[in-house]
Order: sequence, then structure tokens, then C-alpha cells
Amino acid sequence: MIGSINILDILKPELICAIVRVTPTHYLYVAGIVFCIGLMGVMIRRNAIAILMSIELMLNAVNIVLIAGGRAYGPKTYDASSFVIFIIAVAAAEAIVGLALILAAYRHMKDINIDDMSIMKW
Amino acid sequence: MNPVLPVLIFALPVLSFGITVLIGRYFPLKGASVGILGLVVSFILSCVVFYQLQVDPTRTIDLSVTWLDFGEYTIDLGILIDRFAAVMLVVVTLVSLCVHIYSLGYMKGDRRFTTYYAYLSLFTMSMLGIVISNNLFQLFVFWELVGVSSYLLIGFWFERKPAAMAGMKAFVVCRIGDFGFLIGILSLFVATGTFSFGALFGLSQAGAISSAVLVVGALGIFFGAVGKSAQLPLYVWLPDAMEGPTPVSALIHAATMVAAGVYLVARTLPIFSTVPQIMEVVAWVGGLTALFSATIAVAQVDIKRILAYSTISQLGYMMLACGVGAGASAIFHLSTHAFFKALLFLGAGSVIHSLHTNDIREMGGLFSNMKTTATVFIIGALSLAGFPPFSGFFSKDEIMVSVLESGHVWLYWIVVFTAFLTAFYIFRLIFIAFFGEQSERSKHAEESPKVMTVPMVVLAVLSVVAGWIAIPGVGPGFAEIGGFELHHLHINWSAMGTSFLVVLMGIGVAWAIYSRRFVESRSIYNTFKPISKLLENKWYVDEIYNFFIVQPVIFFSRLLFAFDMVIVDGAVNLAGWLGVRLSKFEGEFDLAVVDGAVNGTAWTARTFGRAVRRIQTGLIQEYVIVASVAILALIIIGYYLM
Amino acid sequence: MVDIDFSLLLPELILIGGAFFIIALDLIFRRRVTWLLLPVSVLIVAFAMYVAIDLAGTVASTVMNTFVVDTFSIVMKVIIMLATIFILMLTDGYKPLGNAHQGEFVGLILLASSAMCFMVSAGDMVMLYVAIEFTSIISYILVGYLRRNPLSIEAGIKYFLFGAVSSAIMLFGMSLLYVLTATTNLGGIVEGIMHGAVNPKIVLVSVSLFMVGLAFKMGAVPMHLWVPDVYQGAPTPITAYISVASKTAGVAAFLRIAFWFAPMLDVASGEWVNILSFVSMASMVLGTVIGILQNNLKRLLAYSAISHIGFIIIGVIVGQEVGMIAVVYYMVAYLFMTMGAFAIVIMVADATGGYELNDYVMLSKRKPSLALLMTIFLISLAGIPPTVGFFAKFYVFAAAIKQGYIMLAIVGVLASVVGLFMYARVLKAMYLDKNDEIMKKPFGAIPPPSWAVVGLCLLGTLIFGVYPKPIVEIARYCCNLFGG
Amino acid sequence: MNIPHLLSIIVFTPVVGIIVLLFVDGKKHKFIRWFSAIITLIVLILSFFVFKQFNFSESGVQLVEKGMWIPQFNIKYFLGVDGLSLPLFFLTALLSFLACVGSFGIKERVKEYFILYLLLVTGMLGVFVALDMVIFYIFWEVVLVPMYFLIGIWGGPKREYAAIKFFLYTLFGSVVMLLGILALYFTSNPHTFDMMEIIAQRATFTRNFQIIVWLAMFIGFAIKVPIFPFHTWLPDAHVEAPTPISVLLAGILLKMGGYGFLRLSFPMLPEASKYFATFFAILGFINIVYGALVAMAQKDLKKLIAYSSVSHMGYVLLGFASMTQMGYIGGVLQMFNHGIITGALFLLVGVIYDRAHTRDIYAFGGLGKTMPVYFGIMTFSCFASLGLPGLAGFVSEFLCLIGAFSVFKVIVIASASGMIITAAYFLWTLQRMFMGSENERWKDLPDMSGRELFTLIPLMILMLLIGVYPKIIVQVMKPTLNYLVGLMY
Repeated sequence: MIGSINILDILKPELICAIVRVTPTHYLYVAGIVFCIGLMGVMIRRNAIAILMSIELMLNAVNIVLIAGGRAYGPKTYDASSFVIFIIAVAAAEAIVGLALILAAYRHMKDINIDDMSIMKW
Repeated sequence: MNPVLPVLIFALPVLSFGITVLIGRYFPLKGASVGILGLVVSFILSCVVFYQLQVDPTRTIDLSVTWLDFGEYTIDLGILIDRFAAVMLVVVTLVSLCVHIYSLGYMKGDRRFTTYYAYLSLFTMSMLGIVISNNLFQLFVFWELVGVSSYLLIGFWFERKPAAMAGMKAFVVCRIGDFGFLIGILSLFVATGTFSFGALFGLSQAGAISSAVLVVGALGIFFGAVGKSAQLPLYVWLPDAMEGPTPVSALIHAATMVAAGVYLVARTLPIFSTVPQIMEVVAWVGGLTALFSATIAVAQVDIKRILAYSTISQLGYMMLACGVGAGASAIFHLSTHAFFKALLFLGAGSVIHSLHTNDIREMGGLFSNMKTTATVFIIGALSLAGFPPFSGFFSKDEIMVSVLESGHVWLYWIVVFTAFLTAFYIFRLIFIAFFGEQSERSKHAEESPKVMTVPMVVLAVLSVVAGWIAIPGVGPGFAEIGGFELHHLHINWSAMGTSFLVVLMGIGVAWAIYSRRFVESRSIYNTFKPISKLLENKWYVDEIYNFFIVQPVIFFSRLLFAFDMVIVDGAVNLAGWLGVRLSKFEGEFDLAVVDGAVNGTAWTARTFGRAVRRIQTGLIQEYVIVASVAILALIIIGYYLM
Repeated sequence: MVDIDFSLLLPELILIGGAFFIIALDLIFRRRVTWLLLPVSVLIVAFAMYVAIDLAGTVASTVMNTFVVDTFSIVMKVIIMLATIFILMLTDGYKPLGNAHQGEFVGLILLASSAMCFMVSAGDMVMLYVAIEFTSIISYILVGYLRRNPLSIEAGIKYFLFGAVSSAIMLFGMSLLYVLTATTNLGGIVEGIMHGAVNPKIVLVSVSLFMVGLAFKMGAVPMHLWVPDVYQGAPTPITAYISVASKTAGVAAFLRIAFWFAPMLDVASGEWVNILSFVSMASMVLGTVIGILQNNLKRLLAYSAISHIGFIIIGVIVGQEVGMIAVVYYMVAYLFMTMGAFAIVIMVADATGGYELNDYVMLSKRKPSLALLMTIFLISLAGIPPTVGFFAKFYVFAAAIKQGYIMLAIVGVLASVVGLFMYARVLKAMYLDKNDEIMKKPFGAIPPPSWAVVGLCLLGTLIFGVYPKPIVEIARYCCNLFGG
Repeated sequence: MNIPHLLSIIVFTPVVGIIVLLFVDGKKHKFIRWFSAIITLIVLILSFFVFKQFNFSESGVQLVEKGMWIPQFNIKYFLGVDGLSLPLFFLTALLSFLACVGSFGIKERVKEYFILYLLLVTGMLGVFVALDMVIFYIFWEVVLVPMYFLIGIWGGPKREYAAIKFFLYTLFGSVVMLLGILALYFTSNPHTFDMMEIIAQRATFTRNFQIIVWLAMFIGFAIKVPIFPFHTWLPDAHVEAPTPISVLLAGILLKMGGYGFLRLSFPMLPEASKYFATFFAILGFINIVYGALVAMAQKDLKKLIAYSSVSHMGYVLLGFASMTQMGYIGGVLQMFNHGIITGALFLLVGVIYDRAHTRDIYAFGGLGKTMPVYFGIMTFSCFASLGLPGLAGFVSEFLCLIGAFSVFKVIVIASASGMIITAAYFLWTLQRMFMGSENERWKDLPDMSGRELFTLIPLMILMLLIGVYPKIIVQVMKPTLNYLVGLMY
């Protein structure tokens, strides 16, 4: 017990919402952070599949933004949600093709370390 | 007198030049006949013209036809025949005729006999062109044509290196004179808008032309004359021109071409007279040239070199006469000099023809086996020295008188001393070459053929008779004949006396040293060692010119060429060279660079390209990094800076 | 049910239908039908082109104005279809492909072409995104098609990863725009931002992010890094296809959006113009400067493509009628000269088996006809008079100077001079270099259809080079853009 | 009878020749050579017709052919010839024919050679008759490409370097000129490329605009003339180019620069031209004296003649800078004469090069005896070149000097010194090559062949004819040049 307030009381979900009004901008920040994480993932990870995963992360970050925006503009608007559905579908297609290419690369190089795929340069 | 006559005189040599050049070989005497025939007709016609003008001086011809017109200005060609021109016509055609005949013998058996005669006709044509032209432009055209024909004739035996060099030297030095002449013509034309003598004289006499233009014009014309008549600064080409065949030297470098300069100054005297200080310059240049070349002639051993320097000295006399305004006496001396100097050269030619050497020390006692040549040569010498009653005496005396009366006392004494030197060096030649013991060469020398001796005899007669015109009783005096304004005809006995005395002293001294051997010439040579050495080497003038002008110009042109290669062209080559150096230095990074020097622009593009290419590492992740950094940068710049 | 005016969609539908028909044909009849594939596919594309040309003149939109049709889109579709026809002819004899599932390859090309047509007519962000992804995915497959060739695989992966990242960034831009204006329709966005009090800087950032995807498709500078590797790795017909068709689609979409967004981005303040001119100058200079160093023909043409994009963007920057004329004429010129050059690269590769510069040594001796044709295409690429390339650059420079973008013109001139040196190296190899033992290598046979392609491209390069009037007339009609 | 569209026929006859040659088999050298010679002969004969149809008293442009080519940018297909371009046009036709006959010595890749040669002829003919700036620019470029290949493939040892250098120099010049042309296009108020209209609108251009455009044009033309700092490509290009090509290069290409000044820069930008007149005259002086001095230091005969061309073109600059009637006539006449004389000189160099395969002056000596005819013609041409009166060179140099003297007294006096240096280096060359004792190394050199004489005789006749009676050419150009001088004030 710290002073007169019990920490457990504070952690009640409806209290938290009461203290901090969650506005769409918060979602934008979250989405921005997730997007950056995805981008960093693409730049840093050596494993091709990990890169694929980070690309999916970036796309989902965009979905968050869209949903937040759509939600903020009231229930009637369906643009955002239809856009999100398209994105999800396309992301799936992309993932398949990416995996197929990585598989083909694996068959040749016996490993999918992205740095080995640099035969062509200058 | 209808104008066709003088045009015909001029046209005949042109015709003979054309014929000889193209089809000369098929004519008798291998083309010589064409030239000689043409000249005979020209000579007769010029005598007719001369006679007609003497009878009725008013029948001068001055007509011209437009050659190129530019609205307000026109350049036209025309002829001006007056008594002055008539005299020159006669002199030129006569001497040229004698040389043509003489060359038949001298040049017999030469490989390029026809071309020789073609060149002779070319020369006669251009000389006549100078004499009859009535404007400065036309005169300049023939002036340079004369220069070309002298180049061709001097360098006739071009197999011999010195002959080729002499030809080129003659043309370039004359060209320097022509450069001055051109500037003179340009300034006169731009100021007055016309070239013709008549208009120019009228304007200059009336004072319509500004003095600056007149000075430049007169100086320019005089500069041209100096170049052609081998006066002091530009005389160096004449002695070397002796490399050409002797008849050529006789015709061109004694009688006619070199006289063209004097003719020009005499013809344009009205312009000169309006600018007194230029007259002074002309006078002094003439006087000094006479003295200077006479001193050199004294110490020469080549027979033709002596005569060449003597010509320069006599030309100095004529230029001096023009300088003091005595045009008549200048032309009178020009005519007489033409005869006796041509005679001397032809004589020298026949001596060389039989002895095959120019060096007078190898000659000796030629009088015995070359009778006619020797006598004729002596007559010429006497006339040159100015020994009465020969023509030289009268013309030279008139010049001395006019110099004295015009008040140039210093010049008078210079001229008198030169007369002494002239007499000395010509008789030194006579005594060494024709008298004294025979050298082994002159033992088996035999007289030249008739075809060579006849012209010499003709010239000998003329060089005796020509002077008598000036004797009051016998002839009307040259001023009258030449159509110059009449000034009182009187005889200045004291001047005549001094000149005769000086001539006698000259002959005496020469006789003493070389004939009687009272004093050994060798000992005189040693006592005045430095001076005689100096004179022998022609005051080292050639060496000085070579050192101060020719070499620097060649050096400067090489310098400019290097400058052109390195600096101006360098921007491209240097960069290219640098590029090649850099690429070799870089080693394995460098793919096949364009072989050879790489062009500057390509090089800069290449190095920039090689730097930028670094980002193309082939690693996909680096692509993504670079791309996102670039986008970020763009947005930030867009967001904040703009 | 939303009313869809199918007549506008007809060309794309024909292509998609044709693609499935061919794939089915290949499945059912296997080997027996491979000779039939080329004529059928060319017929399908020709029919689609006829229908598209028939639509010319109409300015309309359908499917809730997500799909826009106007003369500009028609012209661009015709260019894309022409490119497709050329590519189909080139792939017919392409040896490395062998005849393993030839039908699938042709089918995929037809699908890709329909996707590009969608991209050209996209009036809505969603439609644009889907079209771009549709083309990209098919291109990834086509690039990585030669499973046994490591270069092709690597190119495929690189193209895929770079494409995916750039599409993600584009999406992020799109989502920001959606958040700002609550609509995904381009027209709606422009009204939303014009009327709403939106901070112009935010608009600029989101639009720039949005343009990243298009920049990737066009291969403009910051997003050009994939171009050299993918061009070198991919099978050459596909390289040609990407370099011409997908780049044309990218430029078309980029131009439409740039012209559409122009009022919104208050061009006067200049940020938008500065960013674009940086991109254009960078592309021009980078393309030519690195291009000089290349010895592989495909990489050389890749860098030449990058430099050409720089010139095209000048046309877009200039805007107005004169900019439009410049861009449309440039795309037509670009189609003929680049396709011609790639056709010859393929023919030489078939005959000598190499893409390196020293396979071209003494080409003028071994195959003078090819050398002469290559010279004409290279001269056109370099922009030397009697060819279409010259007028393309001429119009672009004239437009730039007319609107006062002197800096762009000067950099353009310098880049084209350096570019000239890039193409001159190939000429030098063909004509000036001497190498005796190369003469002994036999010069193989060349499949006839590629001669047809080269012939058509030659005609296009020279005729429009000498008499540019018809193209300029058509370009003038393109000016009334739908959103415009 | 006058032939309609005569100019287009002449300009495009070589193109017809090219098309025919494309189908001829490369082996049949003899046919190709004779065919090209006939084509260039036809061009020459047709150019005589142009003389016939040209009325000498009228100063404006004649035999005009005008048609709209690209309406958007108001580019017209506009050909025409006047007093200024007719002599140069005739010179091009003449030299192309003679150089074509001179090219019979080319042995390898004959077909490509003559195709490129005919293309070059078209370009050159076109430049002199084009009166629309875009057409003018296109023909200007069309000349560039074949010249690059002709030097690059059939040239001497360092041909690639010389070819690339020539190409880049001239291209840079022409690109800068293009910017000038475009600037003129955009400032003329009904935007036009038509030279005549822009000349009519010359008053509307502001002074410093004129200066900028004049400088841009100046760089383009200066490289071509060539004027002092931009001349370094000329010696390399000449040394490496095959002889007939350097005949054309010196004979005609240099004139395109001078022609450009008088057709474009001077009439269109009068204030700027007057502003730069002294600068132009000084450059003329430098060209004359610098060219002459550097020529004196040359060892290679072709380089010597190249630098002598630089020197002779200096007179043209002097003539133009004076902006007087005599100066203009002198300048254009000098361009015509220089074309003939230097064309002859290069043909002569070709004669000796084909026999001795070296151009080093010091390697010869005593040729006068072995090749007398060659010696005679060489002396004749050298004297024509150093400006001997009675031959072509003198008339034009004299007119240039007179024209310029009224305006630039000191510069003309300095430039006139050039005639001394010119005389010196030409005679020195003659002396080193021909005089002196016979050189046994060249003892058995055959004298000039019939074909070589055939190419030289017409040029020598022209040199003499213009030297003695220049009225035939001067009357052609006088009215137009009067008009052009009038434009300046």
C-alpha cells in the first residue's frame, strides 16, 4: 500500500480509460512505431523470411492507421475497411510469391542469408 | 600617240611568258626565241614612244579602267606614259634585251633552259608593269610580282643549298619592305579614297591630306623602296642574291629591279616634297648606305660581291639625290648606272663563264687572253668610278652638285669620300683580275663567244655615250628628257673639279697598292687588323640580324607552339592525361577505361560516376536503407527548409 | 448494385480473358500447341488495342469513378499494348526459356499488361494500390521465372523485397491522405484538402510518401537502386517489358496524379517543384554518369532508362499543355528506341551468347545490318537529330526553357552530352575496335519475329523522328485529363 | 529555263546516291567510286544552274523554298540562297566533287566511306542554304556524325583521339549555339525560327540580351572557324583525317563558322556585334599572327597547313569586324579563296603522302628534281596562299585590310606583319622539301598522276582567274553584302 491508494484499484481497465481518453492520434503513434519497427526489421535481419515478416508488419501498421481513421470518421464510412480488406488480400498474395522466390533461392544456395544474394553489383 | 602602243609593250612579255611556260620547249632555241623576239619588238616600240614624247611632250597618256568598284570607292588599273616613263621603258627593254641575248651563251646546256627564259619574261613583264602603272595599287601588284620573279631567278639552281637560301632571304626581306609599302598605301587610300598618282599629287600639293597621313604614307612608300632597292637596313639580301646566274644579277640586281625603288620615290616625289622631314630621312639613308656599302666593297674577294656592294652604294647615291629633291639627276644616274653596271656584271659573267670561279685572287693577267671582255670591263669601271668623259662622271657629278647646292654640306663630303672609295675598289678589282702575273687558271682562259661579247660592246658604247646628254652643247640635259621641271642648267666647275680629283686619287692609290706593289696589301691589312677584319666580314651585319631577329622569331614560334600544345590544348589533354594516371593508380576497381587519352569531360563524369556507383553494392538491404534515408532527407528538406 | 459501364473496362477484360484462355490452352494441349501461342496472344492484344482506340475521345469514369478513361489513358494503354506485342514476339524465340510451360509465361504477360492498363486508369487510391501490386507481383514472378539461373532468382528476390518495401511506404502515405480527407478518391482528396484547413507541410509529406510507390515503378532516383540488378538478372524480354511497359504505366499514373494534385500542392511555394526537380536532375546525372562505366549492355540500358526518366520528369514538372506534349511524345519515342535496342541486345545474345560490350567488338564486320540498326537506336537514345530521340529531348528542353526552368535545361543538356559518350562507347566497340579472334566465333541464327520487332521500332524511330506532327497532334488531345 | 525546287534537288541528290549505294554490293569498289563521283558531278552541274537562275543585281534571298514543317513550334522548311551563301554553296559543290575524285585512293571499307562521304556533302550543302534556324542546326549536326566516323575509321595512327576531340569540341559548340537559337526563338514575339523574320525584329531585342545570345552564338561559331582559344582541335583533326576529308574539313567546314557569323550573329544582333567589334578584330589579329608563328614551328606538313588556315581565317575576322562594305566583301572572298587554295594544298599533301607515307617536312629534301611538276604546282599554290598579287589570296587579304584599316588602324598594321611570317614559313617549307641536293631515298618517286592533276587543274585556274579578274565573284556578293552592312547601322 502506497499512501492511501491501492495500486490494484488504479489498474482497473475502466479507470485507465477514464484517466486517458484514447483518441485516434494515439493509434497513429502506435501505427507509426509499428511501421518503423517493420522498416528496421527489413534493414537489420539477415534471414529472408524474417524480412518477409517485417514487411507484413509494415502493412499491418498501415491497416491500424486506416481502421483508426475510418473509426474516427463515424460508423457509415466503409472506404477504410474496404481498403484494409484489399491490403490484407494483396499482402497474402505478396507473401506467397516472396516465399516461392526464397524457396527457389534456397534450392540454389542451401541457405537464405540475404547477404549471399549479391552476385550482381556496381 | 594612241594608247595601244604602251599596252602592247607591256603585253608582249606577258605573251612570251605564257607561251614559254606552256609550250616553250617546241620553239627554236628551246623557247629563248619567243622571249627575244618579243623584247626586240617591245624595245623598238618603246623607242618610238620615247621619240614621240621627246618631239611633243604634251602627248602623255593617263587612262584607267575600273577593276573593282565599291560604290564610292573604286580600285582601277591604268597606264601613265610620260617622258619619265618613256625613259624607263627604253632603259628596261634595252638592258633586258642585252641580257636575253647574253644568256643564250651563258646558260647554254642548262637543264631548265626554257623555264629560265620563262622567268626572264615574267620579270620583264612585271618591271614594265611597275614603270607604266598610274596608281599605287597596280604598282604594288607588280612590285610583288617583281619580288617573286627575283626569288625564282635567284633560286634558279635550287639544287645548291645557298642559292635556295638566298632566294628565300631575298623574298622575305623584300616582303618586309612591301609590308611598309602596304601600310603606306592603306593610310593614303583610306584618307583620300583613291590610289591614282594624279589625284594623290593634286590633293597633297593642295594640302588636302593631313600631315600624319602624309608622313605614314611617305614613310611607308620609302620603306617599300628601301626593301626593294636594298638600302641600309634591308640591303642584306642583295649580296646573297649573287648566288643566281650572272645574267640575272646583271638584269635584276644591277639595272632594273633594284632601281624600281628609286623610280618609285622619284615618281612619288610630289608627296615626299610636302613632308620635308621625310626627305631628310631619305637623303641621309641614301648617303649612309652609299658610304657603308662602299667600305664593305673595298674588302671583298668575290667579284660578284664587289659589284653587288657597288650597286648598293650607287643606289644610295640615287636615293640621296631623291632625298634632296633632284629627281632628274637621280633618274639620270639610274639610267647610266643601268648601262655600266649591267656591263660590269656581264663582263664578270664572261670571266666566271671561262674561269669557273668568282674569287678574284685566282684571277690575274686576264687582259692578255680575254681582250674584249677586259677592255669593255675597264670602260665600265671608268664609268662607274666617274672618270670623264664616261657617263658615270656626268650623272654622279650632277648628284653631287645638287647635294651641295641643297645645302647638305655633311652629306656632300660623305659622298665625295664614297666616290674616292668607289674608284679605289673598282680599280683594285681591275688591277688584281686583269693585270699582274697570270694565275694557272687564267692561263687557259679563252674569250667568250660572240653572242656574249656583242651585248657587252653595245652596253659599253651606251655607257660612254649616255652621259653626253648632260653636256650643255651636245644634249638638252636629262631634266628635259625625263620631263622633270626645268631648273637652270649650269656647270658648277669647283664641284666637278673636286670629284675628278678624288677619282684620280682613288685610281692612283689602287694602282700603287695592287699594280706597283709599293705597299704590300697584306701589310695594310695587318696594320688596320680590327677594321679590315670588320670590313671583310661585312660588319657582321648578317650575323647580327640572324642573332637578333631570325633566331628569336624561330624560338618564339617554337615557344608559341609549345604553349599551344600544353596550355591551350592542355585543358583537354592535361585532364585526359591525369585521368589515365589516376585510372592506372586505382588498379582493380577500374574496368576497361576508353583506351588512349580520356577526354576531360568524360574523365570528370567518370570519377563522379565511380564515386556514386559505390551505393550500388548489390546488397538489397543497403538499397532499402539508402532509399529510405533519401526519402527521409527529401521530406525533411521539403518540410523544414523550404 | 452499383452501375458499372463495362464498355469502358472492355480492353482490360479482353486481356484478362485472353490470358486465362491461353493458360487453359497450354494446360490442355501441352507441347502440340506452343507454335500457336504467339499468333493467338498477338491477336488478343491487337483486338484489345482496337477496342481501346475505339474508346478514344470519351472522358468518363465508372465504378464510383475509381476507373477513369480519357484520351491520355487511351494513348498510354496503346503504348503498353504495343510494348506487349513486341515482347510477345521477342519471347517466341527466346532460347533460355526452353518450351517449359511457354503458355504460362505468355498468359502472365497478358495479365501484367491488363494490370498496367488498370494502373493507367486508376482514379482512386485503392484502385491504384491494387493495380500497382497486381503488376508488381506478376513482374516478380516473371523476373524470377528462370529457376535454374541464379541471376534470375536473385533479381526476382531483390525486385520483390524492394517493391514490397516501397509499396508499404506508399500505403503509409495513402493512409495518411485518407486520414486527412476521409476519402480514398483522388478527386475527393483534392477537394478535401483544398477546402479543409490542413497544414500544407503535412500534405506535402504524405503526398511525397504516396509518390514513393510510383517512383519505384518508374525507377526514379531515390527508388532506382533495384533497376540495374533486376535489369541484368531478369530474362531479357522481361527486362524490356519492365523497362518499357511498367515504366510507361508508372509515368502515366505519376503524371495523372501530379496534374491532379497540382492545384492542391500550391506549386507556387515551390517545395513540390524543388523535390521533383531534384529527383529529375539526380536521375539524369546519375543515369548517364554511372552508365559510362558499364560494360554489360543490359546494365547500360538500365542506367540509360534511369536517365530518360529524369528527362520525362522535367516534362511532368513543367505541367500545362507543353509539358504534356513533351511527356507523351517522349513516351512514344522511348517505346520505339528502347524496345529496338533491347530487341537487338536479345538478337546479339542469341547469336553470340553474351551481353558484354566485347561481344559487340567488330559487330560492324560480323553483322553489319545489326550494327547499323543498333547505331540508329543508340543515336536516337543519345538524342542526335534525324531520330525520334532528338525531338523528344528537344520538346522537353523547349518546354523547360519556355516555363523558365533554365537550370533543368542546362543539367539536361550536360547529362545528354555525357550520355552521348555512354552510347558512343558501344559505337566504338562495334566500329572502331579491332579484335581478330572474335571474328572466328560463328554468328548464330536469329529468330525471324525479332527482325519484325526491330523493323517496326526502326520505322517508329525514323518516321516520327523526321515527321513528329501526328504524335504532337494526339498529345494535344491528351491535355483534357479527367481530373485535370 | 529554271528548274523548280532546284535547291532541294541539289541538297538531297547525295541522299539519293546514298540510298542507291546501300543496295550495291560492298565488293564492287570501282562502281561505288565512279557512282559517287558522278553524283557529286551532278551536284556541281546543278550548282551552275543556280548561278544561271540567280539575278546578280538583287540583294534579297532567291530561289526560295518555304513550307511549314512543325506548326507547333513554327519550324519551317525554308531554303534560299543569296549573294552571301551562293559562292560558298558553289565552293562546297566544287570541292566535294574534287575531293570525291581524290578519294579514289581509299582502299578499305570503300562502301561505308562513300556513304558517309555523301551524307557529309548533303550536310554541308544544306548548311549554306538553310534559312530556318532549326534546319540550319540540323544540317550543322548532320555534318558532325559522318565527319567523326570518317576521321575515326579511315584516319591516321591517333585517329580515335582526334575524332573524339573534334566531335566533342564541335558538339559542345553546337549545343551552346542551340541554346542561343532557342533563346532567340522565345524572345521573337510571334515565336519563329525563320532567320529573315528575326533579322526584321532585331530592334526589339534589348542590348544585354543581345550580348548574351551573341556570346552563345560566338562560342558555337568560334570553335568552327576556329578562333584562337578554341582552335586546338584543328591540327589534330587535320593530321589524322584522310587527305580528301581534310580537304573538305579545311575547305568548307571552317567556312560554316564564318558564314554563321554573317548570317546569324551580325544581322540579328547588331548592337552586340558593334559592342564586340574591337574584341573580334583583336581575335582576328591573334589568329593571323599566332597561327602564322605556330605554323612556322611545325614539322608535320598537314599541321603547318592547318595552322596556316587558322592564320588565313584571321583575315576573315578582321574583314567582318570592320563592318564596312570592303571588309565584308574581303571576308567572304577570303573564305572562298581559302577554300580553293587550302583545298589544293591538302590535295598536294595527299599526293606526297600516298607516295612517301610520311608528312615530316625534314624527311624530304631535293624533291624539286625528282618531281618537277609537283614542285611547280606546289610553288604556285604556296604563293597563292601567301597572298602573291595576281593570285586569289592577295585580293581578298588586301580588301580585308583596306576595309579594316579605316576602323582599326593599329590592329591592321600589326596583322599585316602576318604576311611577312606567312611568306617566311611557306618559302621555308618549299626550301626544306624541294631544294637542296637530290635525296636518294626519294629518288624513284613518280611524278603526279593524271587523276591528281585533274583534281588540281580547276583549282589553279580558279586561283589565277580570281586573282586577275575578281569581279566575277565580287559582283555576285556585292548587293547582299551591301544590304548586310546597311543592317548594322
